[in-house]
Amino acid sequence: MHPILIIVFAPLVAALIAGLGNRFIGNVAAKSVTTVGLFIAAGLSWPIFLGFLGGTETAQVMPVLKWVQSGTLTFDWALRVDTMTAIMLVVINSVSALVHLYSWGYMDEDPDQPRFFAYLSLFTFAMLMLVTADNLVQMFFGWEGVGLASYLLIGFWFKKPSAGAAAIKAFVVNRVGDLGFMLGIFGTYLVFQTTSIPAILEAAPSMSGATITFVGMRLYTMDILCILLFIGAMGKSAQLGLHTWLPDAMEGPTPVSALIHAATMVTAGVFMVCRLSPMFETAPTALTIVTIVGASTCFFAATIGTTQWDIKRVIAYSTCSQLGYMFFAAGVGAYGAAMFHLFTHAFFKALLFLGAGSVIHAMHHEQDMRYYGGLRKHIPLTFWAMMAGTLAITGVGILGVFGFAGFYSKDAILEAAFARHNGAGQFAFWAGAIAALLTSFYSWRLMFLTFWGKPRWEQSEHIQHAVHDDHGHGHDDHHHTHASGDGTAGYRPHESPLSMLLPLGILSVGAVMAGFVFHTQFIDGVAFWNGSIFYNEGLIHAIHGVPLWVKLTATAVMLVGFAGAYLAYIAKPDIPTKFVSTFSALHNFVYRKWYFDELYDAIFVKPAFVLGRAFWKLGDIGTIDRFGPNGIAWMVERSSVAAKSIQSGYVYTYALIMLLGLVAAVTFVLL
Amino acid sequence: MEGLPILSLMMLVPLAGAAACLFSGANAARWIALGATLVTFVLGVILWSNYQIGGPQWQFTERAELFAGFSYALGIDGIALMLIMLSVFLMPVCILASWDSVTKRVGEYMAAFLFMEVLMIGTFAAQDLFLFYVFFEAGLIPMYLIIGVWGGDNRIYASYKFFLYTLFGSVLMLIAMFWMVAQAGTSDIPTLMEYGFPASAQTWLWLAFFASFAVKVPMWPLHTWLPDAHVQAPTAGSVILAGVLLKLGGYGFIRFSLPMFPEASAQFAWLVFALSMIAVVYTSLVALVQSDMKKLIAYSSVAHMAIVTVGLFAFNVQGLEGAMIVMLSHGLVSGALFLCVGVIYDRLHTREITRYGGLAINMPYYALFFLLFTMASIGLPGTSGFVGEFLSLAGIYQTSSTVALICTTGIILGAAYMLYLYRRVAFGGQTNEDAAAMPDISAREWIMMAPIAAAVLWMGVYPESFLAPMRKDIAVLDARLAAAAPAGDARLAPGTPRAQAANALGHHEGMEHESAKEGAH
Amino acid sequence: MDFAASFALVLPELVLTATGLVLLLVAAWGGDKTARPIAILAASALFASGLLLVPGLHNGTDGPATLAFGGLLKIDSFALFAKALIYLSAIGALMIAPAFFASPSAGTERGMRAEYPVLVLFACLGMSIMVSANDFMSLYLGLELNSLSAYVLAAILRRDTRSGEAGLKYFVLGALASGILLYGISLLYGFTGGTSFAAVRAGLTGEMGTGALFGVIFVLSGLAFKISAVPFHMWTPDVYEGAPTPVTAFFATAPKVAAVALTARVVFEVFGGQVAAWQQIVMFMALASIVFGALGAIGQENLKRLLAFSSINNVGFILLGLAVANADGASAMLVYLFIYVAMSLGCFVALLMLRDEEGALFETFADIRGLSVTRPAIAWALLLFMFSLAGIPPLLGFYAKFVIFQATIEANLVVFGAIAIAASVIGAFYYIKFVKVMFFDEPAGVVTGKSETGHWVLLALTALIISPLGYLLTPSLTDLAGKAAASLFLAV
Amino acid sequence: MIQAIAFYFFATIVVASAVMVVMARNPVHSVLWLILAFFNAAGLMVLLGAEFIAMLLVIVYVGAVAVLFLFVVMMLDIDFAEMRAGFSRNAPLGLLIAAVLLAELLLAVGAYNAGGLSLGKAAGDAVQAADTSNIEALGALLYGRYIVLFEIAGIILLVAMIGAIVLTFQPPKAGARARQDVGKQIRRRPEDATVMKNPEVGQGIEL
Amino acid sequence: MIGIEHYLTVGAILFVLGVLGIFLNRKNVIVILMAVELILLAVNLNLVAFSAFLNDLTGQVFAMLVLTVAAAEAAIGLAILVIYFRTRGSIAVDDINRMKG
Repeated sequence: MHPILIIVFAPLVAALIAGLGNRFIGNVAAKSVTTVGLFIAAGLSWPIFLGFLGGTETAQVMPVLKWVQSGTLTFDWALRVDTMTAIMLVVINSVSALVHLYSWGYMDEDPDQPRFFAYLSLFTFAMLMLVTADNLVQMFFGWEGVGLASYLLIGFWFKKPSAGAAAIKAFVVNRVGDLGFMLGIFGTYLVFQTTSIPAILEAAPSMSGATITFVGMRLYTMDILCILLFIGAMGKSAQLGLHTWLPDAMEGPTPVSALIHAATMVTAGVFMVCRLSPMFETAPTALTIVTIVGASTCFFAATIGTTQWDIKRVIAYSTCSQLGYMFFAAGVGAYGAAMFHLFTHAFFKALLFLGAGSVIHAMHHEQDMRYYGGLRKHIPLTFWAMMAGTLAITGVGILGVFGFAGFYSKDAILEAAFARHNGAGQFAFWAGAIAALLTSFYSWRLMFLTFWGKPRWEQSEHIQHAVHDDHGHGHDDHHHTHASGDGTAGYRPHESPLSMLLPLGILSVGAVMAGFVFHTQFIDGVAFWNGSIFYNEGLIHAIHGVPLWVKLTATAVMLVGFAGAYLAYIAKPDIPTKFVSTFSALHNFVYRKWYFDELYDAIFVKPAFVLGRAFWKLGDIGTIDRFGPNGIAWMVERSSVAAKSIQSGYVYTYALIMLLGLVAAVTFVLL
Repeated sequence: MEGLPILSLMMLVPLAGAAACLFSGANAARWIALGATLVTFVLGVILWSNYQIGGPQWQFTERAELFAGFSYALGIDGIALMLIMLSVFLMPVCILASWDSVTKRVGEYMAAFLFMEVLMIGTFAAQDLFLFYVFFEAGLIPMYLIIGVWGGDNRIYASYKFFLYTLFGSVLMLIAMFWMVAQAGTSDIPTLMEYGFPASAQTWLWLAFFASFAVKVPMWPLHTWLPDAHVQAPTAGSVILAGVLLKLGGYGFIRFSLPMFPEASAQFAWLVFALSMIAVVYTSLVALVQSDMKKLIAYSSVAHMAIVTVGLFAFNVQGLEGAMIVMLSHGLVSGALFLCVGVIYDRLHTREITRYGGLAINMPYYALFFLLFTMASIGLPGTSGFVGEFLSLAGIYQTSSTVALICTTGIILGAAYMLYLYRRVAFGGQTNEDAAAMPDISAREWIMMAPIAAAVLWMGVYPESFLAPMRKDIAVLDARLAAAAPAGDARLAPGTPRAQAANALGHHEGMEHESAKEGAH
Repeated sequence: MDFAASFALVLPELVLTATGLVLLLVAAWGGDKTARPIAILAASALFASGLLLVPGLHNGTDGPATLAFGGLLKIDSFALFAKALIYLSAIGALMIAPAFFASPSAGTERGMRAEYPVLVLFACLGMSIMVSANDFMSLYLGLELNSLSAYVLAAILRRDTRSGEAGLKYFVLGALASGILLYGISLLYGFTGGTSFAAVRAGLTGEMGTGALFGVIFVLSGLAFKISAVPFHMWTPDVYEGAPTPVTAFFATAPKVAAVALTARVVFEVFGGQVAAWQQIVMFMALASIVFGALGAIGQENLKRLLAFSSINNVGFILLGLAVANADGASAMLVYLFIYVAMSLGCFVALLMLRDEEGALFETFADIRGLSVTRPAIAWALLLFMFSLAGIPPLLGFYAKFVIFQATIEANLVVFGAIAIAASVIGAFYYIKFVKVMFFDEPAGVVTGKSETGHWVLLALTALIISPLGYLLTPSLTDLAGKAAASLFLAV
Repeated sequence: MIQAIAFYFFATIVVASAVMVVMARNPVHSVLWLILAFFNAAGLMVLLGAEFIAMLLVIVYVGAVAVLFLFVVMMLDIDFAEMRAGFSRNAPLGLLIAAVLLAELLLAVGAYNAGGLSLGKAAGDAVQAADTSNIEALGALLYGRYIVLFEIAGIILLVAMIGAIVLTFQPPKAGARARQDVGKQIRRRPEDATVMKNPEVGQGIEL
Repeated sequence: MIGIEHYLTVGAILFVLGVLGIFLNRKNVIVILMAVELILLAVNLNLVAFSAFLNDLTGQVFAMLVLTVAAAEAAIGLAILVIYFRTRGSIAVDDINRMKG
């Protein structure tokens, strides 16, 4: 039995045991079985990855079960293992296993833990199905499966109305993307008569000049197919336009954010584009769109990240922004770089989220950074983990010596964009560069607000609540006295338990080392990729040949960003306030997330309800029923009344009617 | 199996059960009904297991000439087999669903359901045009009674609307049937399926059949009876209505309209498409704003059945098979959703969504089942809903990408209204004390739900079990339609590979740089 | 003229006449207390006459051998079929009469008049003559014999204003109708030179003069009155409502059969060569009857009145078979008639079983509310009748409509068939109202009385006939109707 | 010529009296007009050579039917003064339709084209032989070929008789005339003897 | 010789008058009965006229039968009228509408 079977199905089995067993097996058993399952999966994943790294593993497909055969449209359950998959396996399983472990501590007080762990494992299973897919439909299965798990986990604390709303939003917005994905699959099947990914990729080049009609438009076949598929990717990877669900998804427990909304699920779109890279390579327009969307997202999300107060939201927008990087990397043809950034991002972003979770845990579920401050000394281990993550995401490193994870991947992406030497590439380069600046700014802003400065905890209701709960038994009237002047309100943050710190530590290692260790393989490893992505040697050469200033740009803007953050949040803390009051319109625009939610609410959500009500009240009841069945019934009843009024009861009327009939008949035959 | 008239037997058992129920006390009637439906189900399983996949097109045929114009001819192909299985599968569930909730006139109630089962099996198994009509139409009687006697407050209006609407639809079909029989000289359905009616006649024959099936399916704008009927019907009535009766329309299309009038079907495909597209968007939006759970699910049925109709008129294998799977899936899923509503209705006696909330807290297993069926309803891969929807839409995409685009929006809107429903019922805080005090599902309810859940997953993961029996029949139908099938709008035109394919640019640039770099060095 | 052969042919009529005369004497001497035995004897006589029809029915008879009294009467399969139906209906009407007249609903003079069965017998005699008429003179006399009996029967509750009004209206309009009919006959006589069907038919060949055409129309109109086809139906609701219920049951069945049969004979045998002249008119009457019958029935509270409109509606379908103008149509029409008789009789029997403790009868919707709870057997029987009348399969009423529409479509009258069948849905509206009232509404609980065994037997029998089991009858029914229709078209 | 004068004389009176039958306010007058109409119709029939029918008309109608009418009119004892001759609401429509019907009928019977009407051809087996009288020829037919019709007509008359008796004959109320109660007769006072009743139209009175 | 058209015309006029008598009258049922007699008279006139001009006695036989039936009808009609008057106290046509609709 190939280990891949265990890797994929262990989480499923664990999820089923924990989920269905729920009330019967108890918390510990449920948590254990899922965590053990995941660690087994992770343990089995690394050898495969290393095998590919060492060139000892070869790509293969494990058939599992027939799925659908309808005419020429067939697709089966099968597990594909190649370099791409192997990378994803380690990312998914490692992060997932660590998140499982982390959740022991983080979710310790939750009454509903088996459900949580079951969902986590279920998610992992779906994600694994996605990455091991040999055909587009199975990929779609995983795609939707992770969507379901995401929905469930975002809505895990379903008692909160906001959690329920966020869960629906995530699902529905993803479905918009799925619409594109599905149409893309349909189109692909129509064109290639198959959904098997290798077969499609093989046939794709021959179709690059073909045209097709789509919704009345005559388009290049490959362009439209890739665009449709990319719409799917946009939804899942929260790209500009379909990104609105991601920040709201922070309603879920923090480990979920780390696993799903940072490390794995949201990168599925990138994975898909890379997996289908030979196909995308035949579609220049589609690639241009990918580049522009990715670059725009990258910039856009970064701007928002600079203004948010919720620690998780900052990281969420950061994720969104980083995904933008990956997309425009793919868009310019640097799929290896995209995958590399995906890989490194998984570590440092998971780290950041888990770190943030640790902070939140310490701060009694307070998430607003305005009520943090000075935590460096209280939770030092968390601080250092967060620091590792921040260094990684901002791309700290010295060219040619050592860099944290983000340094290698982000640099490669920016260079690739520059090297592409076309309009979209240039746009992406500059957008990416500015985004890098902003990334540095908001990341350090987060760090400074959280760990430096003075505690500002006393305004926080959560803290008040915690303090009140701890000390306030019996003397309710005392809760104002906690304003002890030092801003702590008398609260003592405590470092997280070992189960949470251990994952932080491991991920820190990843955040620090992943770039350094793997960058040659990912960026330059033709043999490593072994045909699992489109490998553009020319572009790689071009990357290495970009001017030095390009190579230094990332580092430079990182420093500028850091300096800005330092200035605004350590040196002169009144700058932000001034800035906000001076440019209130701009700030509001950014702070309110470019008004996307309001816009969508106004053009989609509200009209949907208004239209629905209109269709129902005016359409169904007011028109169809009124003039249809009820109208006919009314007419029949009126006619019946009329018919009965003729039946007057008087003999002479009856005689007259008879005569009328007679005369009518006579006249009829005469004419 | 040779010689055993199993189809007749399957009809005889519930019929005998119905007669027995009429004259039994409440409790005895329940057990008799359960027994009869279970025996029928077992017979159904025997039927399925003895069905030769890839064997003769019509199997288990029985034939007895009755008299002029009528013959008692039964026989099934894979399509009918699947729908019969759906019927006999749902029936015991319906009986269980009514176990406690129906307390008045139990014997008559059970008899009505068993009679309904006879008619459903008969409809799907009939091989004679008029026999089909008899079974098809006779279903009105028990359903009218079920809605009217055991229904909700506004049951009179709903039952009238149901009865007259569907009756009006089907009488025109009868006229067309007469004409066909007069023309073809036989009322044998298999023969008629191969008979070539003149194209000019096909037009109005098709329209006459359409009048009947479009009401039954129901297609927009003939759908308004459905929400009323569903809301007023007792739980099991809704289950059977959504689960099987709506399928009669789809079955009608696939058994009559398409094979008998292929040219007219192609000619009117645009009509079906237009109505279906409207239905998908329109009824989904209407479902979104409902405050009555059953009404919401009823409207969702309209939207789902629109996927069936587009699939059927896609004129290709995927569309047809997809439509069939959607029908089977929708039969299970919407039935199960109505059961879900019934479960909490039995406890709180209201269908108002706002009276519930936070049920996931006190009824976790209920919430789990409800979630599963919700997800199946919105076509989550791995559940039955996906396979059918995917195939239908894949089929229609080959005919028209526009239609596919608009119908695929159904997956967004479907997710929106179903999850919105789920959120309001199962999520949120426990705002209503009485709702919060409801116990989780009982053993009886487990027995109702679990088999459906299993079937939903089975169909989602391994639909081959359901596709295989139909494959040959669909292929035959597809071959029959091939000549008439409208050309797809894709018009894929091969071309020479484009000069600047994306990577060529890269190469070009790369090479340039390469040389530049070398030069620079 | 071979009187022996002729008398042999009219033996059933002779039996009826003789019995009628004898029973009249019994009635005259015995008074009303002999009414019940007289009714039984009358029913037996009808039954015996019916038995006399069996050989002919079974073997089928047509051709010159069926002519009696020099061609004044024609006792062919068609006549036999109609007669059998008439006698059966009449037996039914006699069976349900005594209980009604004994009930408080019969008014101040309780008890059946001894002359009632005698009048029914003579009415049946008249109908026998009608259906076997082969000459306009015998037609007219048969019609009048039936009508005059019917007028008296309608008004027989002489202390009851509704009964009197029914009689009066029936009489006045009936007289007008027979005047129109006669006038038409006189024109036909003048313009064709004879009164026998054969002579008139011969005179109608070729281009028809205006006078003859008028004759055709007038005769048709006069006959349409008898079968209460729109627009000559106006009397029907009032008479059905006002007449005593057993009489209404009688009117709805036997005379309807006779009138339809007579009309069919005239239309096919006499006007058969001039189909174009009347087909459209008959078609119009058919459609109008279906529509107006249905419309009139909607909103009625009185069940008898509703059934009157229902009968108009049904006549429309029967006329549809007539308008098809071929043997298939005629056969379908006869099948419909048979089933219609069973349904009508069943309905009226059920109505007569709606009694309170004293035996007083109910006849409005308000009284049968929730009947399915209080009297489930009656309610279920009525349910069967109503769905059958609405033409819902698998009840036999569906088969009736089935054959009619089959004939219509096969004759390529698709549009008319479609209109008619669409209009039939309107009819379903009030039929299912019965079911709604009996099954869905809260019980009114007024129907508490017990019914006689005779009623139960009749109810069970008619219910059985129209139940799906009734389809077992259809082969022989189709066979008989086919033979009857064939004999009708033999003359062509 | 005389024939023509006679025809127009009879015809005019028939039509005129028929109009009066319908129009007369008093039903008694109507009956009398009807009698007149029948007499003149009989005259027309005589002109046509159907003496026996003419006789029957006078005897049966004038002698029996019309008298029956008169008898009933008198018996019902209605205050005809109260009964203004009124026409129904639909009179104009009715008149119009009647006019149309008349016009069409006249067209049918060829009134516009005297002499041009083509009648059917009789079979010639019921011809009044030259040497027989009308009554004799009719008798032969009636008691020969049409004997069965004659019998049926008899039954019709019987039914009419039964009907009339069944409907109108009121058997003596049991005990009403059983015995003369002299004492009761003597005790009777004038004020008990008569009861004043003033029935509303539309309301029956208990006699 | 007076042409048959003349007789037929008289018959037609009598027929129409009879019909008019039925539905113009709203006060008295007896007049309606008389109008019916007028119609039958018209028929008889037609029959006799045709009989004479066709030289066929069947018409006259028919006329006799019609006469017989007319007498019977009158008897029944008047009988019904009488019982109606007994219960209702009126024979005005306008009052005969207990049943309608």
